[in-house]
Amino acid sequence: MQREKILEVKNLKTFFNTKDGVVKAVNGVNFNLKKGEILGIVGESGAGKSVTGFSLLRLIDPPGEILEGSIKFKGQDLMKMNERDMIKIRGKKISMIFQDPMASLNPVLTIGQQLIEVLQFHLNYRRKKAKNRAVELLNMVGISSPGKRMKHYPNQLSGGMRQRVVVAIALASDPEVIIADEPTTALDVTIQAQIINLMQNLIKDRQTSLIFITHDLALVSEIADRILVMYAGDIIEYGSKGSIISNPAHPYTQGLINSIPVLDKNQKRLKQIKGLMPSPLDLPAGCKFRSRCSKKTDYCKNRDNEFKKISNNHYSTCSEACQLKKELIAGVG
Amino acid sequence: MKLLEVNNLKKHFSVNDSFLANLLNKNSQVHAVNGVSFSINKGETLSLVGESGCGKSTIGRTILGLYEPTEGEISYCGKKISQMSKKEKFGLKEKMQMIFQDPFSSLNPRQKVKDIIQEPIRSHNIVSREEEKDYILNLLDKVGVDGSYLNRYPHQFSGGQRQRIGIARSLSMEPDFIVADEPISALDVSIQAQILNLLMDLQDEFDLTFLFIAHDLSVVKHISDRVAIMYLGKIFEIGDKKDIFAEPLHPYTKALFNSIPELTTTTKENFSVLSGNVPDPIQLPQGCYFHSRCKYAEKICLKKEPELKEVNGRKVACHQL
Amino acid sequence: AETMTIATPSDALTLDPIMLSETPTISVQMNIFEGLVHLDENMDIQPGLASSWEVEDDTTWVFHLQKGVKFHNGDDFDAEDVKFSIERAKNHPKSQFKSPVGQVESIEIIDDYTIAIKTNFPYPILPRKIGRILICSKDYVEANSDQHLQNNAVGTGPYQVSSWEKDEEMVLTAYEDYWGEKPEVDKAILKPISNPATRVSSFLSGEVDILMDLPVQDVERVEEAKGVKVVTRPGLRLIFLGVNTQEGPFSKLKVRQAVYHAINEDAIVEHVMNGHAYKAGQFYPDTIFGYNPDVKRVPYDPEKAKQLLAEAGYPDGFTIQFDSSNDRYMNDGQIAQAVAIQLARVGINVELNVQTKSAHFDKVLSRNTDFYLLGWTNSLGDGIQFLDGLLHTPEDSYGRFNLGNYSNQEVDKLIEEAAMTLDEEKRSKIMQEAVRIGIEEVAYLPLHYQQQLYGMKENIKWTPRPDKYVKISTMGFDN
Amino acid sequence: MLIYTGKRIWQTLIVLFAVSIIVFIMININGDPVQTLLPPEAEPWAVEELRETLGLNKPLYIQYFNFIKNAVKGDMGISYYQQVPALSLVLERLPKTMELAVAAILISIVIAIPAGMYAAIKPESILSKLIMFSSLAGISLPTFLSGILLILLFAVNFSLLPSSGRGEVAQFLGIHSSFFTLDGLKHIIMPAATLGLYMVAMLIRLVRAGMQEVLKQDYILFTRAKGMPAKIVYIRHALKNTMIPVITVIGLQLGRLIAFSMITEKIFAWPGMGKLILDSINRLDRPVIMSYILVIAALFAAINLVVDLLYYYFDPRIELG
Amino acid sequence: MKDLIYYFKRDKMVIIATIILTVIILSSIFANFIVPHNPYDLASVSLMDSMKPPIWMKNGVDKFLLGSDLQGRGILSTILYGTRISLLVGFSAVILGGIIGVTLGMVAGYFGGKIDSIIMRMADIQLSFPTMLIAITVMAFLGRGIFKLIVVIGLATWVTYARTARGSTLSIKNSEYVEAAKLIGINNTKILIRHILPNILTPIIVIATVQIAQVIMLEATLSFLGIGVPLTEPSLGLMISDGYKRLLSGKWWLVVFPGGFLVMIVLSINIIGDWLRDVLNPKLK
Ligand SMILES: Nc1ncnc2c1ncn2[C@@H]1O[C@H](COP(=O)(O)OP(=O)(O)OP(=O)(O)O)[C@@H](O)[C@H]1O
Ligand SMILES: Nc1ncnc2c1ncn2[C@@H]1O[C@H](COP(=O)(O)OP(=O)(O)OP(=O)(O)O)[C@@H](O)[C@H]1O
Ligand SMILES: [Mg+2]
Ligand SMILES: [Mg+2]
Repeated sequence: MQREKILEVKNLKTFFNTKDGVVKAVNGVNFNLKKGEILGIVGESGAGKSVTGFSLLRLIDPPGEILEGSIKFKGQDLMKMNERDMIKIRGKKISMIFQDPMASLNPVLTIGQQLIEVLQFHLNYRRKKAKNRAVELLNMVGISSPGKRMKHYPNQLSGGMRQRVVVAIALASDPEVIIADEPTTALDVTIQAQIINLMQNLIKDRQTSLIFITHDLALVSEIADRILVMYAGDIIEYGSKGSIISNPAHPYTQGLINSIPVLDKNQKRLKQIKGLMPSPLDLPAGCKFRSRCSKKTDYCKNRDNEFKKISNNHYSTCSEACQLKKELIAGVG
Repeated sequence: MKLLEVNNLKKHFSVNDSFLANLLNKNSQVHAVNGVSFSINKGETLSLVGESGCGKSTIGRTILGLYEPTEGEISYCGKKISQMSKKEKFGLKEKMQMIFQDPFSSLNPRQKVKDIIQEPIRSHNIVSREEEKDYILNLLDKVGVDGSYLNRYPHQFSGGQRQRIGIARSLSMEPDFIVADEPISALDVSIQAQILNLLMDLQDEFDLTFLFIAHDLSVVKHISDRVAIMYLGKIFEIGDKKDIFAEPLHPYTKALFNSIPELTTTTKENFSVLSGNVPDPIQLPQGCYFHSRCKYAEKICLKKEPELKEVNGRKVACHQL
Repeated sequence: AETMTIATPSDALTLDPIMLSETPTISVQMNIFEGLVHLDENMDIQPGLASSWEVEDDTTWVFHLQKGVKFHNGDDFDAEDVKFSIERAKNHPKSQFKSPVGQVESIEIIDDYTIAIKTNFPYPILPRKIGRILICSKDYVEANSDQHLQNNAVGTGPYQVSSWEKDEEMVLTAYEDYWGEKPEVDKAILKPISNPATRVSSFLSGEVDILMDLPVQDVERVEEAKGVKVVTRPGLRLIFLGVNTQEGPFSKLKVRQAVYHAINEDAIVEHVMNGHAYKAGQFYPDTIFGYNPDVKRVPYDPEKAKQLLAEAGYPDGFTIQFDSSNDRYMNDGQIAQAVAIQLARVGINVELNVQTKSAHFDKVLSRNTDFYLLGWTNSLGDGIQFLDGLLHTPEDSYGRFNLGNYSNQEVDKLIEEAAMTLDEEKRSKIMQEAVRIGIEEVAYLPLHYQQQLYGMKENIKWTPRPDKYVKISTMGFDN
Repeated sequence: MLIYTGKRIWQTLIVLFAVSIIVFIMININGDPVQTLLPPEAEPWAVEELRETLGLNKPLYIQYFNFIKNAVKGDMGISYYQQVPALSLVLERLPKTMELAVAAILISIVIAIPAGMYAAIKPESILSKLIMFSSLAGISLPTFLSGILLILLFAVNFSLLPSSGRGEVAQFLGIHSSFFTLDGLKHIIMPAATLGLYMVAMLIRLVRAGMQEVLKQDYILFTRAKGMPAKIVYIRHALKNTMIPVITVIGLQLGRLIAFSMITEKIFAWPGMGKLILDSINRLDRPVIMSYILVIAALFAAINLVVDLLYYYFDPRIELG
Repeated sequence: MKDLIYYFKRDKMVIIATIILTVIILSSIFANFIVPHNPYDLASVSLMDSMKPPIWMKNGVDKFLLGSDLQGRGILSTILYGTRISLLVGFSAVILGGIIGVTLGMVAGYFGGKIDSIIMRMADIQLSFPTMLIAITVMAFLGRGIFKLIVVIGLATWVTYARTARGSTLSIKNSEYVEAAKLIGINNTKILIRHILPNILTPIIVIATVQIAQVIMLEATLSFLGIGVPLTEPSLGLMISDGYKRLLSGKWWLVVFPGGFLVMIVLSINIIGDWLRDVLNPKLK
């Protein structure tokens, strides 16, 4: 079934001008998101996942700058929109769940105030109605006695509770696209399950689209339709979930999957990818994973970032990958 | 040898309901921790697992003295912390460290990475000034932060990078005991693996002791020796990792294990979700705290709080066993 | 109904006429109350509530009172009120007018409109002094608390207080049943504006009709303005330098003379006072009783000064501390500076110690000074005040402001004689002699008399008084 | 909070006591009031009599004891000059000064907070630079100069506003104030603006500095991500976080303006407390000085208490007590 | 330091302000060598030179580039000499008041409880006294002098810093990074200096830079009252407060030049202060 594209991102570049030089946090990213789709984004910490998320909402402040690229939301280019119209998109049409729940809640306002204002502004709810709805939302994300908790300040909640509040805020206005930046990291698995369930229902009911940024490959494998893998500001591999999990083409993706501790297996040491991601201050030419790659060839040095088709719905920038037949990853059922 | 012993620890917070209520001194209590006892042996890792908001961080912070316990005692090396002298307490700081759950707010926004890590080293004279730089670089390398970032400020990092800086700071003092409050939740799996490996290496090398707070059960299983399952400020089940992972006994533990995501290629449509009302730490329920969500709850569970009792080589608090 | 708005430098503090002897306060009271006599624009004595008086014997004065006078509250005025008012001034514990009536031994009511006042000894200035006691209604004062009287005045004067917001404005309205001539101005609004620049501004902007105490530096600006005029009057206040005549360099007459020669008063008048002061050659101006027309000011002569200094044994000068206030008199701080600069030119190194007035007075009144600047006002119109207080050797009630301890037996005798002499001519001669000696010996170094400066709308007809009392009844308009 | 307030009131009493002792000592150092009070020609016996009437001939500690004895009954003595109770003299003027101070604060808040916010939000714009620059004019000119310049401009040159005084007052809700008449407003605008100039500069700077810092916080970003309009982002979220230093300064300044607006009151012939204390210090009118300073001390204590309570309102992380 | 230079070079306004301030400071320090006559030497002053307008105006004389004051002192030379005093008093008093205030404020906020109460009630006491009364009393006790003046002003201004520092300290003392520092075992002094101080510096710098102008004027007021500098050695503030009285009479140069000088000083200090504040705040880079 060919679903309508709700978000089309082309050649997005977001740089930070620091006194040490230019940090190329997002360096020419292309992808699109379909209606009702869950798109997982995984990748090394510092790869530019969050910055990509911010860029979609045009929330990059100086010294950062979205250098070029277009972000089409239902055919409308967000990059060309003025600030006033952007406000109507943000939170209302596209909402984002921030990674750091403590920092994203205002310490001097109660969580109730921060939740209710969204309902009042975007849905034009009356105070009373907004309040009731807020209680409902908090309840939905599993916060006990929400009526009382509404009056609490962020520092009086546990880490996980704050995260759930942030989730509740993002869901409050029934957005069409949700960018969830590690929305469940601080949650225990039962609550995590509850939240994921909530989102899935939303998607089913309203054809909401979800960009799910996470480190938890297992979780993403359970819910995503497609997966994007980012590394050093670039997308290095993308494709349908099944294909990526069972047949990762890029050595980095393979490394990621190998690093997961597996519940049923007894490992003494976890596998890790050796080395560090190159500093985004001076990215090397060619394949940026080269320095850490065990399969590198001379060709990788000045190879461009073109995607090679691995299979239907699966593309990777690593050409080596095409030739190498991958053994099945342990633990994948 | 018991390094740390926690005895019937309780911690309640007083919270105001509104400016007006506060004006009249009418505050309510959040019962964050409601009588928790456990001990950790030297060189051991005890993991605290449990529902979000059940008081794990509070326990960690109370152990480290950031909160005054409402009730109960904490002893380190057999000595009650509350009875220690100022000097002894200062000595403890070098031995006990914490990795904060929230990486960003635990870093001073006006300090550079270099200063953040340098500070504990200097105040405890860990290494000489000449060796300092190498020591720091080495440390950053171990946690996977590029040495060229030394002069950056916390806000210039991604979430995971901040977390690693926090970890480096805690490790810099070569402590004996670390409370790690979700140290890896913000890290990608590869770095996560790297950090876990590091922690375990350090543990082997220096006989480190961990109180490890985490949600990711596969990680918990990987790193810990013993596991405690918490719910609403109480321990429901505590015992050897092997036992618990082999056969979870408490209904809540079982629920937890059922919710673990697994690497798969098929989309999971229905997550098993605990039904029933989530109990409220402001108004503690009667009987077993879990009864409102428990499939097996019976009359007694509504009335009487279950004690922690020995079952199959571990302790469980459930009337049904 | 003609209204006059007057900007004054400060408000009255009380309306009870015995409580405070302070110009701005009395100035206001003078419109509401009257004394037995009053001084006219030339400081000459004129009848007030007493239509006439005579000296019965050396120590008894008989005053004949006006008939048909009514207080503002309707009470009739008679001898009882006079006796009561004088005795109240004499006996009330907080009275500040004990001195004017200090020599009054007894008051006798001869009939409703005649009283006799007995003094301790022959006391020529009794009428001037008694004129300072303003007469209140006995019944009214007795019926009300002291506190009430502070804000509520009942007098016989041409004006009544119709409203008073302290430090803001006081409205005076003409008293319908005033016994004397009906004043031209029906209503006067007194606005205390203490900051000179603001006072001038409010005048320039037309908010007020009469501006009191125009600062000398702003005279040209006001003169340039349209529809207004500047009126000047010689003031009674002398600005002078005092020196310690007993100790230190100033104990030598030559040094005092040298200093006097070294001061270029013309320059001070011209530059510091902007031309609005009169060079002083003696202790009080010619409007005051006891002025000596033969005494002339020594000329400015720095060379002579240096020579005198050398003769006195100070060829290289000396260092001296000089005390002055800087918020009491017109440009006092600047005058002190100018003096210091001029003395520096003849080699006297002056350490200027300029302080706020309370600190300054505290210092000099405790005689903790060798060289100081002070002002003196002759409010009685009689020079004996100065001679008593400043020229006589300090003893008993004499010489209390003789802070440099000037002492000359001959002068003392003259002063004591003058105090008892009733014959005006004789008395005048004695006082002139005392002045001559005082100036010759440079007991003080008179600098200048201040000039009083007023701004008025052009159509106003008013001759201000030397004592600065604002008598609204003397104001009028050109038509 | 009630307890806290009670504690503060108790502390205030101690403060008042301490203040009274200090003032007492101070005024006894500074000159002899009897000398200043009486006319120069007053005879020595008259001086001594008055000294006795005023009770100034007694030893200092007895004078103080008498003062305290009367003060607890609310009697602070009689003004030497005006012969009315000193306290009532002070209290009579308090509202007039208060009116001026409040007007000044209001003007400066109304101008400074939006201007400061704008300068923080658009730091690079010409208008912001203009705001920052011109606000400095207010602080680099002394009050007496800016006051007189205003008078010259608006009263003398343009004849738009009256130069001095308080103007017509009217009563509203039992309060007499020049706020309620046009004439009164005309009178108050220049002195209030003069008083407020310094405040404006200070507040603009504080608001801008604080805002710039807050605007970089993640929660502002998150609020923007929520799609909140500028009004909510800047006023509700950002401003509230910058208010701590701002209200500190507003509180201090309000107190200062009430207590020490002497120069402005003098320049504009405003019949307030500033002029009273200035004159009283000059005249050494001790009872007035004493009452004045005690009233001011109580006022500051009250303002600072309110500020401390407001701290809590603006930043609930702050603990009272 | 390298950072400072880097940011310094990027901001033209700061460069200009720094140059102006440096020139002003240097020329006032070396005034003796710059101006032809010493206005503080009474013997060199004459009333005959009183109130000369600036050189380019009618009646202007060569000797006085910017005119002369009432006593015949050259305005320009008096400005340079006077600036020396004003800057000395301004900076020293602000630094003194700032150090006392910030220290006490941080201590009060950080430790809370009794210490807080005592310090803040001390502040309440201090606030109740008019500076003028303190000044007069101190003068009565100790006599006058520039050093005493600085102390008086410092004492009169510490509360602003203290209350501000306390307020900001209160709101960050419970933050996690302070907790982290406590866990590390950093002693309280170091926590105050390294963790609290840098994070409350923003309002403090604002207040300090704004206060410099105020302090200079306060010095003038006090000098005028007789405490502080002698009238024969006018400071910048004293020149202004003297000159403003002659504003109406058209002797504008008496107040415009020293006033302009003060404005320039205040502007430069504030521009530098603003910049310093920005640079010290890592987030604004
Ligand atoms: N304000 C900034 N100034 C300079 N560099 C920045 C800034 N914000 C982010 N970066 C850099 O941009 C890069 C991408 O950061 P981003 O937050 O997108 O990473 P991420 O993929 O979300 O990582 P994580 O999983 O750890 O959250 C990082 O190298 C980071 O250091
Ligand atoms: N400072 C505080 N003031 C008031 N209540 C608090 C405070 N800190 C924690 N709490 C409350 O204590 C309870 C336990 O919080 P805690 O942070 O220990 O949970 P947690 O187990 O760490 O949860 P999470 O996994 O979500 O971090 C929560 O209900 C929380 O609201
Ligand atoms: Mg991120
Ligand atoms: Mg936690």
